Amino acid sequence: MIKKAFALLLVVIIAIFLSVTFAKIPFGYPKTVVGKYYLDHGVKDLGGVNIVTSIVVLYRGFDTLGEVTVLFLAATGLGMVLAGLREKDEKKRKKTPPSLIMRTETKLLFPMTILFGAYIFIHGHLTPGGGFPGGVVIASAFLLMFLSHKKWEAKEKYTKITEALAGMTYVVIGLIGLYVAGSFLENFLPKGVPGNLFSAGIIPLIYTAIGFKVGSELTGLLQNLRETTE
Amino acid sequence: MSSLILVVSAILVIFMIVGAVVTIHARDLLVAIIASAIVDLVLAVLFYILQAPDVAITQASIMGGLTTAIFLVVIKKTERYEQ
Amino acid sequence: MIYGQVIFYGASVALFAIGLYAILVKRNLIKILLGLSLIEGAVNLFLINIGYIWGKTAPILSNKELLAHPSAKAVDPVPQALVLTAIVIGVAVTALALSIIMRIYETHGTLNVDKIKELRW
Amino acid sequence: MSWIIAIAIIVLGVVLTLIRAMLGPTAADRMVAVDSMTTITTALLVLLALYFKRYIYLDIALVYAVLAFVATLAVARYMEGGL
Repeated sequence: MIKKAFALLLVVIIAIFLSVTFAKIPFGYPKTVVGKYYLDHGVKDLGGVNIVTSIVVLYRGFDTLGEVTVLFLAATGLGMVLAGLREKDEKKRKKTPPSLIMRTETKLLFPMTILFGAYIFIHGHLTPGGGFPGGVVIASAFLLMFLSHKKWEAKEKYTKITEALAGMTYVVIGLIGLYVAGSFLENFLPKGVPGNLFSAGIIPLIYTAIGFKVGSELTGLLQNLRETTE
Repeated sequence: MSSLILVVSAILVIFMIVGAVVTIHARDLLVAIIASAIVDLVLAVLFYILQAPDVAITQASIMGGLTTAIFLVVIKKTERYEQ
Repeated sequence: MIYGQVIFYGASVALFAIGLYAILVKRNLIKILLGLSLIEGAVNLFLINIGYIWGKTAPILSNKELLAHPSAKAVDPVPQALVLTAIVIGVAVTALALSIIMRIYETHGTLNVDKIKELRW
Repeated sequence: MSWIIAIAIIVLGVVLTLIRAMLGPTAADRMVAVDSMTTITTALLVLLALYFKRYIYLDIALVYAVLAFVATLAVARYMEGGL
Protein backbone atom coordinates (compact mmCIF):
# COMPACT_ATOMS: atom_id res chain seq x y z
CA MET A 1 0.00 0.00 0.00
CA ILE A 2 2.76 2.45 0.92
CA LYS A 3 4.57 1.39 -2.25
CA LYS A 4 1.50 2.29 -4.30
CA ALA A 5 1.25 5.70 -2.61
CA PHE A 6 4.87 6.49 -3.36
CA ALA A 7 4.44 5.40 -6.99
CA LEU A 8 1.38 7.64 -7.31
CA LEU A 9 3.32 10.55 -5.79
CA LEU A 10 6.18 10.02 -8.25
CA VAL A 11 3.77 9.87 -11.20
CA VAL A 12 2.04 13.08 -10.10
CA ILE A 13 5.37 14.91 -9.71
CA ILE A 14 6.54 13.80 -13.15
CA ALA A 15 3.21 14.82 -14.70
CA ILE A 16 3.47 18.30 -13.11
CA PHE A 17 7.04 18.73 -14.39
CA LEU A 18 5.99 17.67 -17.88
CA SER A 19 3.01 20.05 -17.83
CA VAL A 20 5.19 22.98 -16.76
CA THR A 21 7.65 22.18 -19.53
CA PHE A 22 4.97 21.77 -22.19
CA ALA A 23 3.31 25.06 -21.19
CA LYS A 24 6.43 26.81 -22.46
CA ILE A 25 6.12 25.21 -25.93
CA PRO A 26 3.58 27.14 -28.03
CA PHE A 27 1.01 24.89 -29.75
CA GLY A 28 0.27 25.54 -33.38
CA TYR A 29 3.10 27.84 -34.44
CA PRO A 30 5.94 27.02 -36.82
CA LYS A 31 9.05 25.81 -35.01
CA THR A 32 11.56 24.29 -37.41
CA VAL A 33 13.25 25.92 -40.40
CA VAL A 34 14.20 22.63 -42.05
CA GLY A 35 10.55 21.67 -42.50
CA LYS A 36 9.91 24.94 -44.35
CA TYR A 37 12.88 24.21 -46.61
CA TYR A 38 11.60 20.70 -47.40
CA LEU A 39 8.13 22.04 -48.21
CA ASP A 40 9.43 24.77 -50.51
CA HIS A 41 12.04 22.75 -52.36
CA GLY A 42 10.68 19.19 -52.13
CA VAL A 43 8.66 19.11 -55.34
CA LYS A 44 11.32 20.95 -57.33
CA ASP A 45 14.16 18.74 -56.07
CA LEU A 46 12.60 15.30 -56.17
CA GLY A 47 9.23 15.47 -57.98
CA GLY A 48 7.23 13.70 -55.27
CA VAL A 49 3.95 15.33 -54.22
CA ASN A 50 3.83 13.75 -50.74
CA ILE A 51 6.56 15.57 -48.81
CA VAL A 52 6.56 13.08 -45.91
CA THR A 53 7.39 10.30 -48.36
CA SER A 54 10.17 12.39 -49.90
CA ILE A 55 11.70 12.92 -46.45
CA VAL A 56 11.41 9.27 -45.43
CA VAL A 57 12.79 7.82 -48.66
CA LEU A 58 15.27 10.34 -50.05
CA TYR A 59 16.18 13.20 -47.71
CA ARG A 60 16.54 10.79 -44.77
CA GLY A 61 16.96 7.57 -46.77
CA PHE A 62 19.95 6.31 -44.82
CA ASP A 63 17.96 6.61 -41.59
CA THR A 64 15.16 4.50 -43.07
CA LEU A 65 17.68 1.83 -44.10
CA GLY A 66 18.79 1.64 -40.47
CA GLU A 67 15.21 1.37 -39.25
CA VAL A 68 14.44 -1.46 -41.67
CA THR A 69 17.52 -3.21 -40.25
CA VAL A 70 16.14 -2.80 -36.71
CA LEU A 71 12.87 -4.38 -37.87
CA PHE A 72 14.81 -7.31 -39.37
CA LEU A 73 16.75 -7.77 -36.12
CA ALA A 74 13.55 -7.82 -34.05
CA ALA A 75 11.89 -10.42 -36.31
CA THR A 76 15.01 -12.63 -36.34
CA GLY A 77 15.40 -12.32 -32.58
CA LEU A 78 11.81 -13.45 -32.09
CA GLY A 79 12.49 -16.54 -34.22
CA MET A 80 15.59 -17.30 -32.18
CA VAL A 81 13.90 -16.84 -28.79
CA LEU A 82 10.94 -19.03 -29.74
CA ALA A 83 13.00 -21.78 -31.42
CA GLY A 84 13.36 -23.99 -28.35
CA LEU A 85 9.79 -23.45 -27.20
CA ARG A 86 8.37 -25.18 -30.25
CA GLU A 87 10.12 -28.52 -29.78
CA LYS A 88 9.12 -29.08 -26.16
CA ASP A 89 5.44 -28.47 -26.84
CA GLU A 90 4.63 -31.89 -28.26
CA LYS A 91 1.19 -32.57 -26.80
CA LYS A 92 -1.58 -31.69 -29.25
CA ARG A 93 -4.44 -29.57 -27.99
CA LYS A 94 -7.88 -30.06 -29.41
CA LYS A 95 -8.76 -26.99 -31.43
CA THR A 96 -12.17 -25.91 -32.63
CA PRO A 97 -12.18 -25.93 -36.44
CA PRO A 98 -13.12 -22.65 -38.16
CA SER A 99 -16.65 -22.39 -39.50
CA LEU A 100 -17.60 -22.59 -43.18
CA ILE A 101 -18.62 -18.92 -43.42
CA MET A 102 -15.26 -17.78 -42.13
CA ARG A 103 -13.28 -20.04 -44.46
CA THR A 104 -15.20 -18.96 -47.57
CA GLU A 105 -15.10 -15.28 -46.69
CA THR A 106 -11.39 -15.12 -45.95
CA LYS A 107 -10.57 -17.08 -49.09
CA LEU A 108 -12.39 -14.40 -51.09
CA LEU A 109 -10.93 -11.49 -49.12
CA PHE A 110 -7.27 -12.61 -49.15
CA PRO A 111 -6.35 -11.54 -52.74
CA MET A 112 -8.31 -8.30 -52.37
CA THR A 113 -6.45 -7.34 -49.22
CA ILE A 114 -3.08 -8.10 -50.84
CA LEU A 115 -4.10 -5.90 -53.79
CA PHE A 116 -5.08 -3.12 -51.39
CA GLY A 117 -1.68 -3.30 -49.70
CA ALA A 118 0.03 -3.09 -53.10
CA TYR A 119 -2.12 -0.05 -53.93
CA ILE A 120 -1.02 1.64 -50.71
CA PHE A 121 2.69 1.24 -51.31
CA ILE A 122 2.68 1.92 -55.05
CA HIS A 123 0.81 5.21 -54.57
CA GLY A 124 3.03 6.23 -51.63
CA HIS A 125 4.23 9.40 -53.36
CA LEU A 126 0.71 10.62 -54.29
CA THR A 127 -1.60 9.73 -51.39
CA PRO A 128 -1.13 9.00 -47.69
CA GLY A 129 0.50 5.66 -47.16
CA GLY A 130 3.71 4.07 -48.30
CA GLY A 131 5.84 1.04 -47.71
CA PHE A 132 5.33 0.67 -43.97
CA PRO A 133 1.48 0.66 -43.88
CA GLY A 134 1.35 -1.31 -47.14
CA GLY A 135 3.52 -4.04 -45.66
CA VAL A 136 1.38 -4.13 -42.54
CA VAL A 137 -1.79 -4.52 -44.65
CA ILE A 138 -0.21 -7.47 -46.52
CA ALA A 139 0.79 -9.08 -43.21
CA SER A 140 -2.81 -8.61 -41.99
CA ALA A 141 -4.04 -10.51 -45.07
CA PHE A 142 -1.79 -13.41 -44.09
CA LEU A 143 -3.03 -13.14 -40.50
CA LEU A 144 -6.59 -13.54 -41.81
CA MET A 145 -5.60 -16.81 -43.50
CA PHE A 146 -3.73 -18.03 -40.41
CA LEU A 147 -6.81 -17.45 -38.30
CA SER A 148 -9.22 -19.27 -40.56
CA HIS A 149 -7.30 -22.17 -42.14
CA LYS A 150 -5.68 -24.80 -39.98
CA LYS A 151 -3.30 -26.33 -42.48
CA TRP A 152 -2.43 -23.21 -44.47
CA GLU A 153 1.02 -21.80 -43.78
CA ALA A 154 3.56 -19.34 -45.15
CA LYS A 155 6.71 -21.38 -45.70
CA GLU A 156 9.72 -19.89 -43.98
CA LYS A 157 11.82 -20.47 -47.12
CA TYR A 158 9.68 -18.12 -49.21
CA THR A 159 9.34 -15.35 -46.64
CA LYS A 160 13.11 -15.35 -46.08
CA ILE A 161 13.84 -15.24 -49.83
CA THR A 162 11.36 -12.39 -50.45
CA GLU A 163 12.73 -10.40 -47.56
CA ALA A 164 16.36 -10.88 -48.61
CA LEU A 165 15.60 -9.91 -52.22
CA ALA A 166 13.72 -6.78 -51.13
CA GLY A 167 16.55 -5.70 -48.82
CA MET A 168 19.12 -6.29 -51.56
CA THR A 169 17.04 -4.23 -54.01
CA TYR A 170 17.08 -1.32 -51.59
CA VAL A 171 20.87 -1.41 -51.21
CA VAL A 172 21.49 -1.98 -54.94
CA ILE A 173 19.35 1.05 -55.88
CA GLY A 174 21.39 3.08 -53.40
CA LEU A 175 24.67 1.82 -54.93
CA ILE A 176 23.48 2.65 -58.47
CA GLY A 177 22.79 6.17 -57.19
CA LEU A 178 26.35 6.25 -55.81
CA TYR A 179 27.76 5.22 -59.20
CA VAL A 180 25.56 7.40 -61.46
CA ALA A 181 24.71 10.52 -59.44
CA GLY A 182 27.57 10.69 -56.97
CA SER A 183 26.13 9.83 -53.56
CA PHE A 184 24.41 6.89 -51.86
CA LEU A 185 20.60 6.78 -52.44
CA GLU A 186 20.73 9.74 -54.83
CA ASN A 187 17.95 10.03 -57.41
CA PHE A 188 19.08 8.94 -60.89
CA LEU A 189 15.78 8.57 -62.76
CA PRO A 190 13.82 11.41 -64.47
CA LYS A 191 11.48 13.28 -62.11
CA GLY A 192 8.45 13.44 -64.38
CA VAL A 193 5.36 15.58 -63.91
CA PRO A 194 4.44 15.99 -60.21
CA GLY A 195 1.15 14.20 -59.55
CA ASN A 196 1.52 11.42 -62.12
CA LEU A 197 1.94 7.79 -61.11
CA PHE A 198 5.24 7.48 -63.00
CA SER A 199 7.04 10.38 -61.40
CA ALA A 200 9.33 11.16 -58.47
CA GLY A 201 12.30 9.11 -59.71
CA ILE A 202 13.29 6.23 -57.44
CA ILE A 203 10.70 6.86 -54.67
CA PRO A 204 8.14 4.27 -55.92
CA LEU A 205 10.86 1.66 -56.48
CA ILE A 206 12.28 2.03 -52.97
CA TYR A 207 8.83 2.09 -51.37
CA THR A 208 7.91 -1.11 -53.22
CA ALA A 209 11.05 -2.76 -51.84
CA ILE A 210 10.23 -1.54 -48.31
CA GLY A 211 6.65 -2.79 -48.65
CA PHE A 212 7.76 -6.29 -49.62
CA LYS A 213 10.38 -6.32 -46.86
CA VAL A 214 8.02 -5.19 -44.07
CA GLY A 215 5.25 -7.51 -45.29
CA SER A 216 7.43 -10.62 -45.45
CA GLU A 217 9.12 -9.85 -42.12
CA LEU A 218 5.85 -9.42 -40.26
CA THR A 219 4.42 -12.52 -41.97
CA GLY A 220 7.41 -14.56 -40.82
CA LEU A 221 6.95 -13.18 -37.31
CA LEU A 222 3.27 -14.18 -37.29
CA GLN A 223 4.15 -17.63 -38.68
CA ASN A 224 6.68 -18.13 -35.85
CA LEU A 225 4.10 -17.12 -33.25
CA ARG A 226 1.50 -19.40 -34.80
CA GLU A 227 3.72 -22.47 -34.68
CA THR A 228 4.02 -22.10 -30.90
CA THR A 229 0.27 -22.54 -30.38
CA GLU A 230 0.03 -25.85 -32.21
CA MET B 1 -8.90 24.10 -36.68
CA SER B 2 -12.29 25.44 -35.73
CA SER B 3 -13.90 25.24 -32.30
CA LEU B 4 -16.16 22.37 -33.49
CA ILE B 5 -13.10 20.22 -34.15
CA LEU B 6 -11.62 21.27 -30.80
CA VAL B 7 -14.76 20.11 -28.97
CA VAL B 8 -14.75 16.79 -30.86
CA SER B 9 -11.09 16.21 -30.06
CA ALA B 10 -11.67 17.03 -26.37
CA ILE B 11 -14.40 14.36 -26.23
CA LEU B 12 -12.11 11.88 -28.01
CA VAL B 13 -9.29 12.61 -25.55
CA ILE B 14 -11.64 11.83 -22.66
CA PHE B 15 -12.50 8.50 -24.34
CA MET B 16 -8.83 7.73 -24.74
CA ILE B 17 -8.08 8.39 -21.06
CA VAL B 18 -11.03 6.22 -19.99
CA GLY B 19 -9.73 3.43 -22.23
CA ALA B 20 -6.23 3.75 -20.78
CA VAL B 21 -7.56 3.58 -17.20
CA VAL B 22 -9.53 0.42 -18.03
CA THR B 23 -6.42 -1.06 -19.67
CA ILE B 24 -4.50 -0.59 -16.44
CA HIS B 25 -7.26 -1.51 -14.01
CA ALA B 26 -8.81 -4.67 -15.49
CA ARG B 27 -7.94 -8.02 -13.87
CA ASP B 28 -8.94 -9.92 -17.00
CA LEU B 29 -6.10 -9.48 -19.49
CA LEU B 30 -8.47 -10.03 -22.45
CA VAL B 31 -10.44 -6.95 -21.36
CA ALA B 32 -7.19 -5.01 -21.02
CA ILE B 33 -6.20 -5.89 -24.58
CA ILE B 34 -9.60 -4.84 -25.95
CA ALA B 35 -9.37 -1.53 -24.07
CA SER B 36 -5.90 -0.88 -25.47
CA ALA B 37 -7.43 -1.38 -28.93
CA ILE B 38 -9.79 1.52 -28.08
CA VAL B 39 -6.78 3.67 -27.13
CA ASP B 40 -5.07 2.90 -30.44
CA LEU B 41 -8.24 3.69 -32.40
CA VAL B 42 -8.73 7.10 -30.77
CA LEU B 43 -5.01 7.84 -31.21
CA ALA B 44 -5.39 7.26 -34.95
CA VAL B 45 -8.33 9.69 -35.12
CA LEU B 46 -6.29 12.30 -33.20
CA PHE B 47 -3.41 11.96 -35.68
CA TYR B 48 -5.98 12.47 -38.45
CA ILE B 49 -7.33 15.64 -36.82
CA LEU B 50 -3.78 16.96 -36.38
CA GLN B 51 -3.33 16.74 -40.18
CA ALA B 52 -0.94 13.79 -40.20
CA PRO B 53 -2.68 11.31 -42.54
CA ASP B 54 0.47 9.25 -43.15
CA VAL B 55 0.85 8.54 -39.45
CA ALA B 56 -2.88 7.92 -39.07
CA ILE B 57 -2.91 5.31 -41.84
CA THR B 58 0.05 3.50 -40.25
CA GLN B 59 -1.55 3.53 -36.79
CA ALA B 60 -4.88 2.33 -38.21
CA SER B 61 -3.34 -0.58 -40.09
CA ILE B 62 -1.31 -1.62 -37.02
CA MET B 63 -4.40 -1.34 -34.83
CA GLY B 64 -6.50 -3.49 -37.13
CA GLY B 65 -5.43 -6.87 -35.95
CA LEU B 66 -1.67 -7.21 -35.62
CA THR B 67 -1.10 -6.06 -32.02
CA THR B 68 -4.33 -7.66 -30.82
CA ALA B 69 -3.45 -10.99 -32.43
CA ILE B 70 0.10 -11.00 -31.02
CA PHE B 71 -1.12 -10.29 -27.48
CA LEU B 72 -3.87 -12.92 -27.83
CA VAL B 73 -1.36 -15.61 -28.79
CA VAL B 74 0.63 -14.80 -25.67
CA ILE B 75 -2.32 -14.91 -23.27
CA LYS B 76 -3.39 -18.18 -24.90
CA LYS B 77 0.06 -19.57 -24.24
CA THR B 78 0.40 -18.25 -20.66
CA GLU B 79 -2.55 -17.29 -18.46
CA ARG B 80 -5.60 -15.09 -18.88
CA TYR B 81 -6.19 -13.72 -15.39
CA GLU B 82 -3.84 -11.55 -13.41
CA GLN B 83 -3.41 -12.72 -9.81
CA MET C 1 -6.25 29.38 -28.53
CA ILE C 2 -4.98 28.10 -25.20
CA TYR C 3 -7.57 25.30 -25.43
CA GLY C 4 -5.65 23.41 -28.12
CA GLN C 5 -2.54 23.43 -25.97
CA VAL C 6 -4.47 22.13 -22.94
CA ILE C 7 -6.29 19.41 -24.88
CA PHE C 8 -3.49 17.94 -26.97
CA TYR C 9 -0.52 18.35 -24.64
CA GLY C 10 -2.77 17.30 -21.76
CA ALA C 11 -3.68 14.12 -23.63
CA SER C 12 -0.07 13.13 -24.09
CA VAL C 13 0.83 13.97 -20.46
CA ALA C 14 -2.14 11.95 -19.13
CA LEU C 15 -1.32 8.94 -21.31
CA PHE C 16 2.32 9.09 -20.22
CA ALA C 17 1.35 9.27 -16.53
CA ILE C 18 -1.05 6.31 -16.77
CA GLY C 19 1.55 4.18 -18.55
CA LEU C 20 4.23 5.09 -15.99
CA TYR C 21 1.88 4.18 -13.14
CA ALA C 22 1.31 0.75 -14.72
CA ILE C 23 5.04 0.13 -15.03
CA LEU C 24 5.70 1.12 -11.40
CA VAL C 25 2.80 -0.58 -9.64
CA LYS C 26 1.63 -3.60 -11.63
CA ARG C 27 3.23 -6.97 -11.03
CA ASN C 28 2.07 -8.78 -14.15
CA LEU C 29 4.55 -8.77 -17.04
CA ILE C 30 1.90 -8.40 -19.77
CA LYS C 31 0.38 -5.46 -17.87
CA ILE C 32 3.80 -3.80 -17.72
CA LEU C 33 4.18 -4.24 -21.48
CA LEU C 34 0.73 -2.70 -22.07
CA GLY C 35 1.84 0.30 -19.99
CA LEU C 36 4.97 0.58 -22.11
CA SER C 37 2.92 0.66 -25.31
CA LEU C 38 0.74 3.43 -23.79
CA ILE C 39 3.90 5.49 -23.18
CA GLU C 40 4.94 4.87 -26.78
CA GLY C 41 1.61 6.25 -27.98
CA ALA C 42 2.02 9.30 -25.75
CA VAL C 43 5.43 10.10 -27.19
CA ASN C 44 4.17 9.71 -30.77
CA LEU C 45 1.23 12.03 -30.03
CA PHE C 46 3.57 14.63 -28.52
CA LEU C 47 5.83 14.62 -31.59
CA ILE C 48 2.85 15.10 -33.91
CA ASN C 49 1.58 17.93 -31.65
CA ILE C 50 4.88 19.78 -32.10
CA GLY C 51 4.51 19.70 -35.88
CA TYR C 52 0.95 21.04 -36.03
CA ILE C 53 0.33 24.62 -37.19
CA TRP C 54 -3.05 26.39 -36.84
CA GLY C 55 -5.23 26.38 -39.92
CA LYS C 56 -2.83 24.49 -42.17
CA THR C 57 -3.33 21.23 -43.96
CA ALA C 58 -1.39 18.03 -44.56
CA PRO C 59 1.94 18.16 -46.46
CA ILE C 60 0.52 16.34 -49.50
CA LEU C 61 0.51 18.93 -52.26
CA SER C 62 -2.20 17.43 -54.41
CA ASN C 63 -3.74 20.57 -55.96
CA LYS C 64 -2.59 23.73 -57.73
CA GLU C 65 -2.89 26.28 -54.92
CA LEU C 66 -1.00 24.04 -52.51
CA LEU C 67 1.76 23.57 -55.08
CA ALA C 68 2.05 27.32 -55.54
CA HIS C 69 2.66 28.23 -51.86
CA PRO C 70 3.54 25.03 -49.98
CA SER C 71 5.08 26.45 -46.82
CA ALA C 72 2.19 28.88 -46.26
CA LYS C 73 -0.45 26.15 -46.47
CA ALA C 74 1.01 22.93 -45.03
CA VAL C 75 2.10 21.73 -41.57
CA ASP C 76 5.63 20.70 -40.62
CA PRO C 77 6.44 17.33 -42.28
CA VAL C 78 9.57 16.41 -40.30
CA PRO C 79 7.92 15.03 -37.09
CA GLN C 80 5.47 13.02 -39.20
CA ALA C 81 8.36 11.36 -41.04
CA LEU C 82 9.97 10.50 -37.69
CA VAL C 83 6.82 8.96 -36.18
CA LEU C 84 5.86 6.98 -39.31
CA THR C 85 8.71 4.49 -38.96
CA ALA C 86 8.67 4.47 -35.15
CA ILE C 87 5.17 2.94 -35.02
CA VAL C 88 6.04 -0.13 -37.11
CA ILE C 89 9.33 -0.63 -35.23
CA GLY C 90 7.36 -0.40 -31.96
CA VAL C 91 5.13 -3.32 -32.92
CA ALA C 92 8.10 -5.53 -33.85
CA VAL C 93 9.85 -4.70 -30.58
CA THR C 94 6.65 -5.44 -28.62
CA ALA C 95 6.46 -8.85 -30.33
CA LEU C 96 10.07 -9.58 -29.34
CA ALA C 97 9.34 -8.64 -25.72
CA LEU C 98 6.26 -10.88 -25.74
CA SER C 99 8.31 -13.84 -26.98
CA ILE C 100 10.73 -13.28 -24.09
CA ILE C 101 7.71 -13.25 -21.73
CA MET C 102 6.63 -16.63 -23.16
CA ARG C 103 10.06 -18.09 -22.40
CA ILE C 104 9.93 -16.68 -18.85
CA TYR C 105 6.55 -18.34 -18.31
CA GLU C 106 7.94 -21.61 -19.61
CA THR C 107 10.83 -21.70 -17.14
CA HIS C 108 9.16 -20.15 -14.06
CA GLY C 109 5.48 -21.02 -14.47
CA THR C 110 4.29 -17.56 -13.48
CA LEU C 111 4.02 -14.02 -14.84
CA ASN C 112 4.23 -12.32 -11.45
CA VAL C 113 7.41 -10.27 -11.12
CA ASP C 114 7.62 -10.84 -7.35
CA LYS C 115 7.69 -14.62 -7.70
CA ILE C 116 10.45 -14.73 -10.31
CA LYS C 117 13.54 -15.06 -8.17
CA GLU C 118 16.13 -14.06 -10.75
CA LEU C 119 14.49 -10.67 -11.28
CA ARG C 120 14.62 -9.73 -7.59
CA TRP C 121 17.34 -7.36 -6.43
CA MET D 1 -25.21 24.19 -38.21
CA SER D 2 -25.60 21.03 -40.28
CA TRP D 3 -22.00 20.13 -39.47
CA ILE D 4 -22.74 20.36 -35.75
CA ILE D 5 -25.83 18.14 -36.05
CA ALA D 6 -24.04 15.50 -38.15
CA ILE D 7 -20.96 15.33 -35.94
CA ALA D 8 -23.05 15.38 -32.75
CA ILE D 9 -25.06 12.36 -33.89
CA ILE D 10 -21.89 10.39 -34.66
CA VAL D 11 -20.25 11.36 -31.36
CA LEU D 12 -23.40 10.30 -29.52
CA GLY D 13 -23.13 6.88 -31.17
CA VAL D 14 -19.50 6.59 -30.08
CA VAL D 15 -20.47 7.54 -26.51
CA LEU D 16 -23.15 4.83 -26.35
CA THR D 17 -20.81 2.12 -27.62
CA LEU D 18 -18.11 3.31 -25.22
CA ILE D 19 -20.51 2.94 -22.28
CA ARG D 20 -21.20 -0.65 -23.29
CA ALA D 21 -17.49 -1.30 -23.75
CA MET D 22 -16.77 -0.03 -20.22
CA LEU D 23 -19.68 -1.70 -18.41
CA GLY D 24 -20.11 -4.91 -20.40
CA PRO D 25 -20.12 -7.85 -18.01
CA THR D 26 -18.40 -10.30 -20.37
CA ALA D 27 -15.51 -9.82 -22.75
CA ALA D 28 -17.76 -10.70 -25.72
CA ASP D 29 -20.00 -7.69 -24.99
CA ARG D 30 -16.98 -5.42 -24.94
CA MET D 31 -15.63 -6.77 -28.22
CA VAL D 32 -18.97 -6.27 -30.00
CA ALA D 33 -19.07 -2.71 -28.64
CA VAL D 34 -15.54 -1.98 -29.89
CA ASP D 35 -16.40 -3.42 -33.31
CA SER D 36 -19.43 -1.17 -33.74
CA MET D 37 -17.40 1.75 -32.39
CA THR D 38 -14.86 1.19 -35.19
CA THR D 39 -17.66 1.22 -37.76
CA ILE D 40 -19.06 4.49 -36.42
CA THR D 41 -15.58 6.01 -36.32
CA THR D 42 -15.19 5.21 -40.02
CA ALA D 43 -18.22 7.42 -40.67
CA LEU D 44 -16.61 10.16 -38.55
CA LEU D 45 -13.44 9.94 -40.64
CA VAL D 46 -15.39 10.28 -43.91
CA LEU D 47 -17.26 13.29 -42.54
CA LEU D 48 -14.04 14.95 -41.38
CA ALA D 49 -12.46 14.41 -44.82
CA LEU D 50 -15.39 16.38 -46.25
CA TYR D 51 -14.96 19.04 -43.54
CA PHE D 52 -11.25 19.54 -44.18
CA LYS D 53 -11.89 19.50 -47.98
CA ARG D 54 -9.05 17.00 -48.58
CA TYR D 55 -10.44 14.04 -50.48
CA ILE D 56 -7.22 12.01 -50.34
CA TYR D 57 -7.96 11.52 -46.63
CA LEU D 58 -10.59 8.97 -47.64
CA ASP D 59 -7.84 6.33 -47.93
CA ILE D 60 -7.64 6.19 -44.14
CA ALA D 61 -11.35 5.45 -43.83
CA LEU D 62 -10.83 2.69 -46.40
CA VAL D 63 -8.05 1.15 -44.30
CA TYR D 64 -10.35 1.23 -41.26
CA ALA D 65 -13.16 -0.42 -43.20
CA VAL D 66 -10.95 -3.16 -44.64
CA LEU D 67 -8.86 -4.04 -41.60
CA ALA D 68 -10.83 -3.26 -38.47
CA PHE D 69 -12.67 -6.57 -38.37
CA VAL D 70 -9.48 -8.64 -38.18
CA ALA D 71 -9.15 -7.87 -34.47
CA THR D 72 -12.77 -8.94 -33.89
CA LEU D 73 -12.12 -12.17 -35.76
CA ALA D 74 -9.01 -12.88 -33.68
CA VAL D 75 -10.86 -12.34 -30.39
CA ALA D 76 -13.75 -14.53 -31.58
CA ARG D 77 -11.37 -17.34 -32.50
CA TYR D 78 -9.70 -17.02 -29.10
CA MET D 79 -13.06 -17.29 -27.32
CA GLU D 80 -14.17 -20.41 -29.17
CA GLY D 81 -10.82 -22.01 -28.41
CA GLY D 82 -9.42 -22.17 -31.91
CA LEU D 83 -6.39 -19.90 -31.78
